[in-house]
Amino acid sequence: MDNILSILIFFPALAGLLGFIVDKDSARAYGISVATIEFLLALWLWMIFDGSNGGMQFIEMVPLIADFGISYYLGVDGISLFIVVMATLMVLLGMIGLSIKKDIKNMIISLLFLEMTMVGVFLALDAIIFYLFWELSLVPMLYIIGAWGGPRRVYAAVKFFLYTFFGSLIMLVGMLFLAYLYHDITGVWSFAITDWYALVLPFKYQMWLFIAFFFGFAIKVPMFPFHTWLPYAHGQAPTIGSVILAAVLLKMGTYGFIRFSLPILPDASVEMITPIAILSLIMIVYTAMIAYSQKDMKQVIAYSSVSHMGIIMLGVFAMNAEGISGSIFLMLSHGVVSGALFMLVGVIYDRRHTKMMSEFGGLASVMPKYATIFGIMLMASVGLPLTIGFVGEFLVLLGFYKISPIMTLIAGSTIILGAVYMLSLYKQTFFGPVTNQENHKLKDLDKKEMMSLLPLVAIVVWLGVYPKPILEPIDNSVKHLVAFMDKKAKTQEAKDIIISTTLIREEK
Amino acid sequence: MENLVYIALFAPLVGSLFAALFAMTPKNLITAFVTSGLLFVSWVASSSLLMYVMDHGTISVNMMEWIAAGNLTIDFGFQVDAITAVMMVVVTTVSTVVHVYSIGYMEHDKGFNRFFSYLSAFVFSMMILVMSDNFAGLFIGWEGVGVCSWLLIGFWYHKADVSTDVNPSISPSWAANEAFIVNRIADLAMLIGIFLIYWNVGSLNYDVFFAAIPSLENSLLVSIGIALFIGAMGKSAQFPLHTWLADAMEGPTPVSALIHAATMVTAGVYLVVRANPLYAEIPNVSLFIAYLGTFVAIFAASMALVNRDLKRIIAYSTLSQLGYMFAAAGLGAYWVALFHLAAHAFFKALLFLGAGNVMHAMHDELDIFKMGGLKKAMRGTYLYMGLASLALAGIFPLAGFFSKDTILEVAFNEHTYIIWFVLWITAGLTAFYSFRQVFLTFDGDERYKKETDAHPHEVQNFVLVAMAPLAILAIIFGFFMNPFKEFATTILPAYEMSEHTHHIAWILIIVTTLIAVSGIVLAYKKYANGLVRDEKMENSFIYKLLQNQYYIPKFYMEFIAKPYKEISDILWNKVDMKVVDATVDGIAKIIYFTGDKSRKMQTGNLSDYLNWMGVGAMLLIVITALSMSLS
Amino acid sequence: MEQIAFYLFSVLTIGLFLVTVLSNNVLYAMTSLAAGMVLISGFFFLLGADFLGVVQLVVYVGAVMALYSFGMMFFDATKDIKEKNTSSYLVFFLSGMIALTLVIMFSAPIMGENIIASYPIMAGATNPQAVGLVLFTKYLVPFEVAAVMLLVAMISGIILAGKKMDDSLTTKDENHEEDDTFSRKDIK
Amino acid sequence: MLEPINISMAELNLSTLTPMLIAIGGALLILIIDLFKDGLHKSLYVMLTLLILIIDLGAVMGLDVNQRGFFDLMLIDGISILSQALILFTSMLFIPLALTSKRFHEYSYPEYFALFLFMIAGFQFMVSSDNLILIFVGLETASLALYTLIAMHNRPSSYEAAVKYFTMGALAAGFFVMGSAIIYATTGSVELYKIAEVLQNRMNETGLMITIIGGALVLLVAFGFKLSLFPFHTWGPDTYEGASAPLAGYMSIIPKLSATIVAMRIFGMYIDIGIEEIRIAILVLSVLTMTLSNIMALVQSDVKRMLAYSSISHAGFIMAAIALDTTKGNSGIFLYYILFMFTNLGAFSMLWISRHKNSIFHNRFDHPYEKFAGLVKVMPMGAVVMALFMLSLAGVPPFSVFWGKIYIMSSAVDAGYVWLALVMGFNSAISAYYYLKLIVYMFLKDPVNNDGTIYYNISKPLMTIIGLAVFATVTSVFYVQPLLEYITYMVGASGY
Amino acid sequence: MIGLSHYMILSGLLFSIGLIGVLRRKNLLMLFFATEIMLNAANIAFAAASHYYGDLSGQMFAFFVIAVAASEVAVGLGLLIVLYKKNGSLDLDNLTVMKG
Repeated sequence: MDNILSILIFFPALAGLLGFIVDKDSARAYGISVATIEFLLALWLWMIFDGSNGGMQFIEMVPLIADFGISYYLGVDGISLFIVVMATLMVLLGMIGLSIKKDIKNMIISLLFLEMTMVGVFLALDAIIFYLFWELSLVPMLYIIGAWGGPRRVYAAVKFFLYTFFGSLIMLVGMLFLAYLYHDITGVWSFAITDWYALVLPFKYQMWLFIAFFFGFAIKVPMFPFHTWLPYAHGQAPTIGSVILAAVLLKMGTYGFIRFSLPILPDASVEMITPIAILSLIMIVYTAMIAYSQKDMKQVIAYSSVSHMGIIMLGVFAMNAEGISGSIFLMLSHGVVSGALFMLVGVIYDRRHTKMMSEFGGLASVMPKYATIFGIMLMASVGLPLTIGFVGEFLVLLGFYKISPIMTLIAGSTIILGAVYMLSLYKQTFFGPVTNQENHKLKDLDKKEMMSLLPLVAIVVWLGVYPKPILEPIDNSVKHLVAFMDKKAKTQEAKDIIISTTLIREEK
Repeated sequence: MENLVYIALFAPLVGSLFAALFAMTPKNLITAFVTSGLLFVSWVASSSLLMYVMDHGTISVNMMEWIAAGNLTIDFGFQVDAITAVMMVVVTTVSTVVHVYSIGYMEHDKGFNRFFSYLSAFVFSMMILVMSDNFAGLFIGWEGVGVCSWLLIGFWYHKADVSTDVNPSISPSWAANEAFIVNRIADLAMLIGIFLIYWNVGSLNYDVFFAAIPSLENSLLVSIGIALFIGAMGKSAQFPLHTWLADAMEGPTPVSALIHAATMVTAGVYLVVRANPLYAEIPNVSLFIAYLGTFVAIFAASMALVNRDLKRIIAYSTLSQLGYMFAAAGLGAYWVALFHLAAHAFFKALLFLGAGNVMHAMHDELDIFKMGGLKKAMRGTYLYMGLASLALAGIFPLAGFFSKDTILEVAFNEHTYIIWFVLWITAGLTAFYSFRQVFLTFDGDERYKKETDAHPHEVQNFVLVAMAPLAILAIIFGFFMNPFKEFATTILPAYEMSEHTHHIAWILIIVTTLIAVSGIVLAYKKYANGLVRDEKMENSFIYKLLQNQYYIPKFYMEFIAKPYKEISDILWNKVDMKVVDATVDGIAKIIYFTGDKSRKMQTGNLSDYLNWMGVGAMLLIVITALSMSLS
Repeated sequence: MEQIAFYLFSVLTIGLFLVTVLSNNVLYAMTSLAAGMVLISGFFFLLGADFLGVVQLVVYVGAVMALYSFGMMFFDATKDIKEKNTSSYLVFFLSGMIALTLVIMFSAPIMGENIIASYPIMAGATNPQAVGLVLFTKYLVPFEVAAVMLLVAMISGIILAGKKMDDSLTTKDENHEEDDTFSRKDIK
Repeated sequence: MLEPINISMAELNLSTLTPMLIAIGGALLILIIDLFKDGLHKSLYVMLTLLILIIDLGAVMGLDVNQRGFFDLMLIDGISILSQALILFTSMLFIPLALTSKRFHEYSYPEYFALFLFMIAGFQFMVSSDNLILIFVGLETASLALYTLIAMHNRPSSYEAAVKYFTMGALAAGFFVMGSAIIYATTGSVELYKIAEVLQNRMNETGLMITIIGGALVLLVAFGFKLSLFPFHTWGPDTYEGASAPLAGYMSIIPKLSATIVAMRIFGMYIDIGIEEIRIAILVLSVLTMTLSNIMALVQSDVKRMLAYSSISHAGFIMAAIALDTTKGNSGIFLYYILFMFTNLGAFSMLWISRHKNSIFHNRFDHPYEKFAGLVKVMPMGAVVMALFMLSLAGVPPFSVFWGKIYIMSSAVDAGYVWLALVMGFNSAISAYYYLKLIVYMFLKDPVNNDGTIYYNISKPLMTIIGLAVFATVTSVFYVQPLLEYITYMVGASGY
Repeated sequence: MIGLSHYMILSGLLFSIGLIGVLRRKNLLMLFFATEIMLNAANIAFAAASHYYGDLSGQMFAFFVIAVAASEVAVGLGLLIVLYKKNGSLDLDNLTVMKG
């Protein structure tokens, strides 16, 4: 099955189309079935994926607009593989835990389309196809936030859409410019990322292109000061929306940096380490502090997402395999953990229709299972060793230490500040006596919720203890990438900073 | 032997997971039996390992690869050498006792099963901490014990927050969070140390790192040493990261005994001892450690002098004793530090467990001013606590005498007379406050009858029996000093006293014993016949200062916690909402507003439209004129 | 002679047209417009474009003015029309500036020396002949298109001025009188 | 005396004229049929028009590239064929929109269809000549017909629309004529290729530059009006609002396309001979146009009016491509128009089928946003389709307009105008807001009026057209390549 | 000697006068007068250039301009009639329903 990637992308979309026919009451079951099949397909892809090969696999290429160099070009490597698996998993679990009653069919169909776009973004190797899925992913998300969200949902949804749209248009100009440069040098039009890798560009162009791409990716990540759409989006989105948004959509930005900025513009990337790192540090510290002052549980997690994305950004710009692998792993772990946390907040929201921490207190006494799972996720979120959260965070900080010890120290404050806001959240909601009478009646997790949360708990522990099955393919691809960047970098500064693992091994 | 390693390590984990299965069900004794049993198994395994290591030297096992990225490879690797073996035995011994003790202590608690699960999980983490053969593994255990400590301090999470006047620790959950967060501050430094090691050595394994030390620059070693020590400071509650330890007394008393006296808090000492090749290379840092330890010793002792809270007094004494250990380690007498660590573990755990008995009897009343005369009701406990206090005070022939005296000798030997003097004073203070506590609790008039409605009674017999091993060890452990030294120095540098010190050793012993005894005597005089409150003294500045822990918690609250909260609020309300977000919205609003303004040009009046065309023509003329003149 | 005629005509035309655009009386405006048109045909004659001059007279003075007169009668516009000419400063400023630009432009040496006429005025032929020749060869297509245009104009005029426009089907509610067979059959 | 002139038919190359003749003949046929029999149903005329357009299209497709006819008056080059084909194809898609279920005034006239065909013929003449006279006459023919078509909708706003359009058109015609006169005065010619030659020679004459540029500017005013560039666009929104939706949709494409072709010919020539000022003027106008009309579209409360502003903004986009004056840019214009046409066809058809006779949602507007509130609940399919068109207009891939957009942006980048591409990007982002607004109304709000009569005017032919538009909008990625190949060939062949 | 520029300047002036009218008039009928002036101004330029170059194209253009002017009058008047029937006035200020 050579075209497994296409199947992965279009199966949910097709299923979504057919979903219009499915009866309303069976829609959820339909969605879960489709998502399960999709997840199994993704798993199968993982199985047949050659983890020791750092390059692209399962490449598919069909020229679409040959005169303009646009082709339907897909491929997967260790960097994208697991994000895809995680995306399919999160959709599946999100659907299982879905508690929405209103217009559920529309929700299922939107989710399936969203799944297509998410998988598409990570598998695309053609910039335009990438851009296509990238933009398209906004649409179902807009609908999900806007139709099922909280009181200010329309504002949040529109803000989310426009902000991202704005950034990505600048990125599009960058892509067009890159394609132009490619055409200028080779005489052929191409939007294939792999073709672009071969370009060795003058430093000045690299900088401009970097900035153009930066806008697209940074808004998605979202980096400070472009992050303000996120709290609204999360705050207003329904549970499933937040889960997908945090778990997958944000990763598109960081993935973009790895896929585009680093290998295509290595010199500029190195040059921009400091500004990016400063922004990331602001993200890490500043949003962690803001998270601490939130009153809404979901907002805490939303801001914590920003904070964690800051770490991921640092890892991406660590310019060594440790940092980049770590940041990819952290993308996965943050996906799982923040997804789970949003689901958990959703659980309580379904019961009480409020997310304000002041409404709760002492939940641990009333809902012990819930408190336990929340606690596990909390610990994963603050990066406790032997949970999934530690591996990535550790590697990122370790990797970035090579760039700047001081910055790493500041970034490392995340383990303190993260603990501060998460523990404060946990204390306010779960500890203490049950003050609010309504909370006495709360039911603990039901079967449906357990079904969606337990796999995540299992993953959190499994990958925390034994990350190798995932880390190794990632690492192979990242080593590949770093070695490539090292070879391609032109400025001495860049060569000094990019640490190619293989080269070091040779020296030894 | 490998299997023994795994058994020792994983038995507690199995127990913990087993107990976790019952975590949400009502009390089930089986969890207690299984966990205790498995811990006993672990103890047996640890002891056999100790024997084995004595004969055959270090055992190393590599379980599997954990993290591998770039050049970094971290394995789940374990090694059992002399230090580890000692730590393992100490840990398993104390924890087995505490487990059994807890069966009685937690008898009526709703979270009985959960408690055993946590407790075993803690032991598992502690075992990882001491057994790992690399810094990453150490860090796993390091954080693991942190979490378990968090869970156990906050075990009675349902208690509400109260103001610091009523309870300086506010609430168990508050104390738990404080402990976790303060520890995390230190962990960050430790992480930095780990990064430094990795990027300069390329591996996190102890052996590789220690082997590379000679080739590393001194400044780098200093940085690593400082970073790791800051980590140790957090876990071992050294000044200024000490506040959490006293608050940690909010946890159930067995927890205090196990975690906050015997095992976890000594992890910092363990780290310094473990990293002895490093600290041996950086004498300045070591000396600083010694001074800091000394300072903490007297600092904590001073706070213990006036405290009225039974457990807090013991907590401060723990802090003080940790100071002793650091002083020893800092002075290069690693095996002495380790020896004091072990001895302290036994008698301090005993002391805590005794305190737990008292608490039980007093219905969780902790104010020693409200007790008195309990010895009638609780003879066994009185015996145990007296014994432990004697050990703590360093009275011959109890364990504390040997270990503490050796530390003082070391201080003297190193010509760091200040350290010696301060530690010597502290020894006196220690004796005083320990016995102040013992006398106020057990002797004198039965104040509790007036102040509380408790009916004290002795604990179950099996609990007392369970405590016996600790009591025995507290008595006899000192006599094992020489074999211990022999064993430990197989991998630790053998610290030898100079001739001179050797000669005056007996003088030192006498001097030390004198001050300890006088401390006890003073305490007896003052408190054995009942409590006479000295209002004047209690209102004096120093008394208040000590009682309020030098106002350090208050300082942290006022100058760190509150400002942090306030800054956070400002950042959110003012910066994020009013500046960052408002800028974005502002841009959108400006665009919208411009649109609203410019739609005014569309007046609907044709005449205006035609004029606009004229304006347009004019505009074109101007544009071109400009571009012509510019080019 | 030519100069006198040019300046005289120029001054007169400008004057008349100024009256046209500035007078508030529609009758004056129209009359002066007609007179101006006549004078413009004078320019044409002056420039040797006899045919054009005649067409100008016929079309403008004959047809267009007649149409306008009819229109004026229809609209009953002989009565004074009150115009609120606001923002006249802007108008004069704009027009003045544009006029100035045009004058500056035209003061340039526009006349090209080496321009070869594509359709030279034939020596032997009168102007109408020459015009006819070009019009019916080279410009036959535009001529025909102009015919179509006039047809369009005629149709438009008829439709717009026709009675059928008085009653609008667009706004008429047809709830009870549905459209014919087609829509009834095909409505969803 | 004059010599008789001998002209051979072959030399005339009459085939270049056939397409227009077919349209004119068809129009006459319709008029004649009407003479013979009164009261024939509009469907007859629609189909007749369609057939005539098909024949016309066939004739256009049969033309060879780069031939001249009729004393070199007709110029059938690649862009002429291309634009004629596009005009005819678009007309074929728009004319069936007359087949509504409700009656509208203009369709009760057979003359409507005749005028429509005359108008098409006018546009065809306009794009297939480089003689300013024929361009002018063609333009006026088409415009006069168009004014009438607008007014024939027969309600107060449509007269107002027609009068506004007409009056401004008359002024623009004045500018056009004046511009031509200036050019003629400087070059002695009204044919573009000759003008280009003469101008090239006269470029160096001192003091003349100002006149050369001046002439172009005056023409630019006229084209600014036709292409609705700021600040000559003011007729646009009002006319779109007053006209019927199909006509408004049509106006957003075909008259502008024709004017674009002519502008391409004229201003392309100026830029070619190196008059940068014209390029700058066009760029300034187009940037102003896309930005200002975009932000004005933001504040609209009527969908049709919003679409009017959006069309203006798109025109600004296209005009910018003219300023680039590269083959890629010019090809991009065609690609853009074709892709834009499908989407706009769909969007305006959707408005058309939701048209009520009386404004029941708003006392002035036919299509206020509120009308579409909660549409997804009432008519999910309709809402989805409309949303597709809106997304396409906003430039969300893979819908049609996106490909046009990136092609034009790419040509801007290629020509070294990265800033222009960025401005286009910013504007797309701004424009997304108002397209999104409709989606928000349709999907995220609750219905105001839930009696299900929003698609009041629906009929099978209209649905077919919308279906076509949806299909073309969604599957655009598959036909862009052949289209682009063809366009690039045609444009390249005609030397633009 | 009268040169082309003289005629062109005259044409320019007349054009501007027409423009004044177009921009200033509120009565549609009188506005149309002004557009006629503009067209005629251009015609003078055409005729003059035609004369000085000895080329007939200008006269052709002028001829077609006259034709167009006539057509425009027809359509324009048609529109005015419709408008007048409905509105009873030709004042532009009454024609401002659509705006914004």
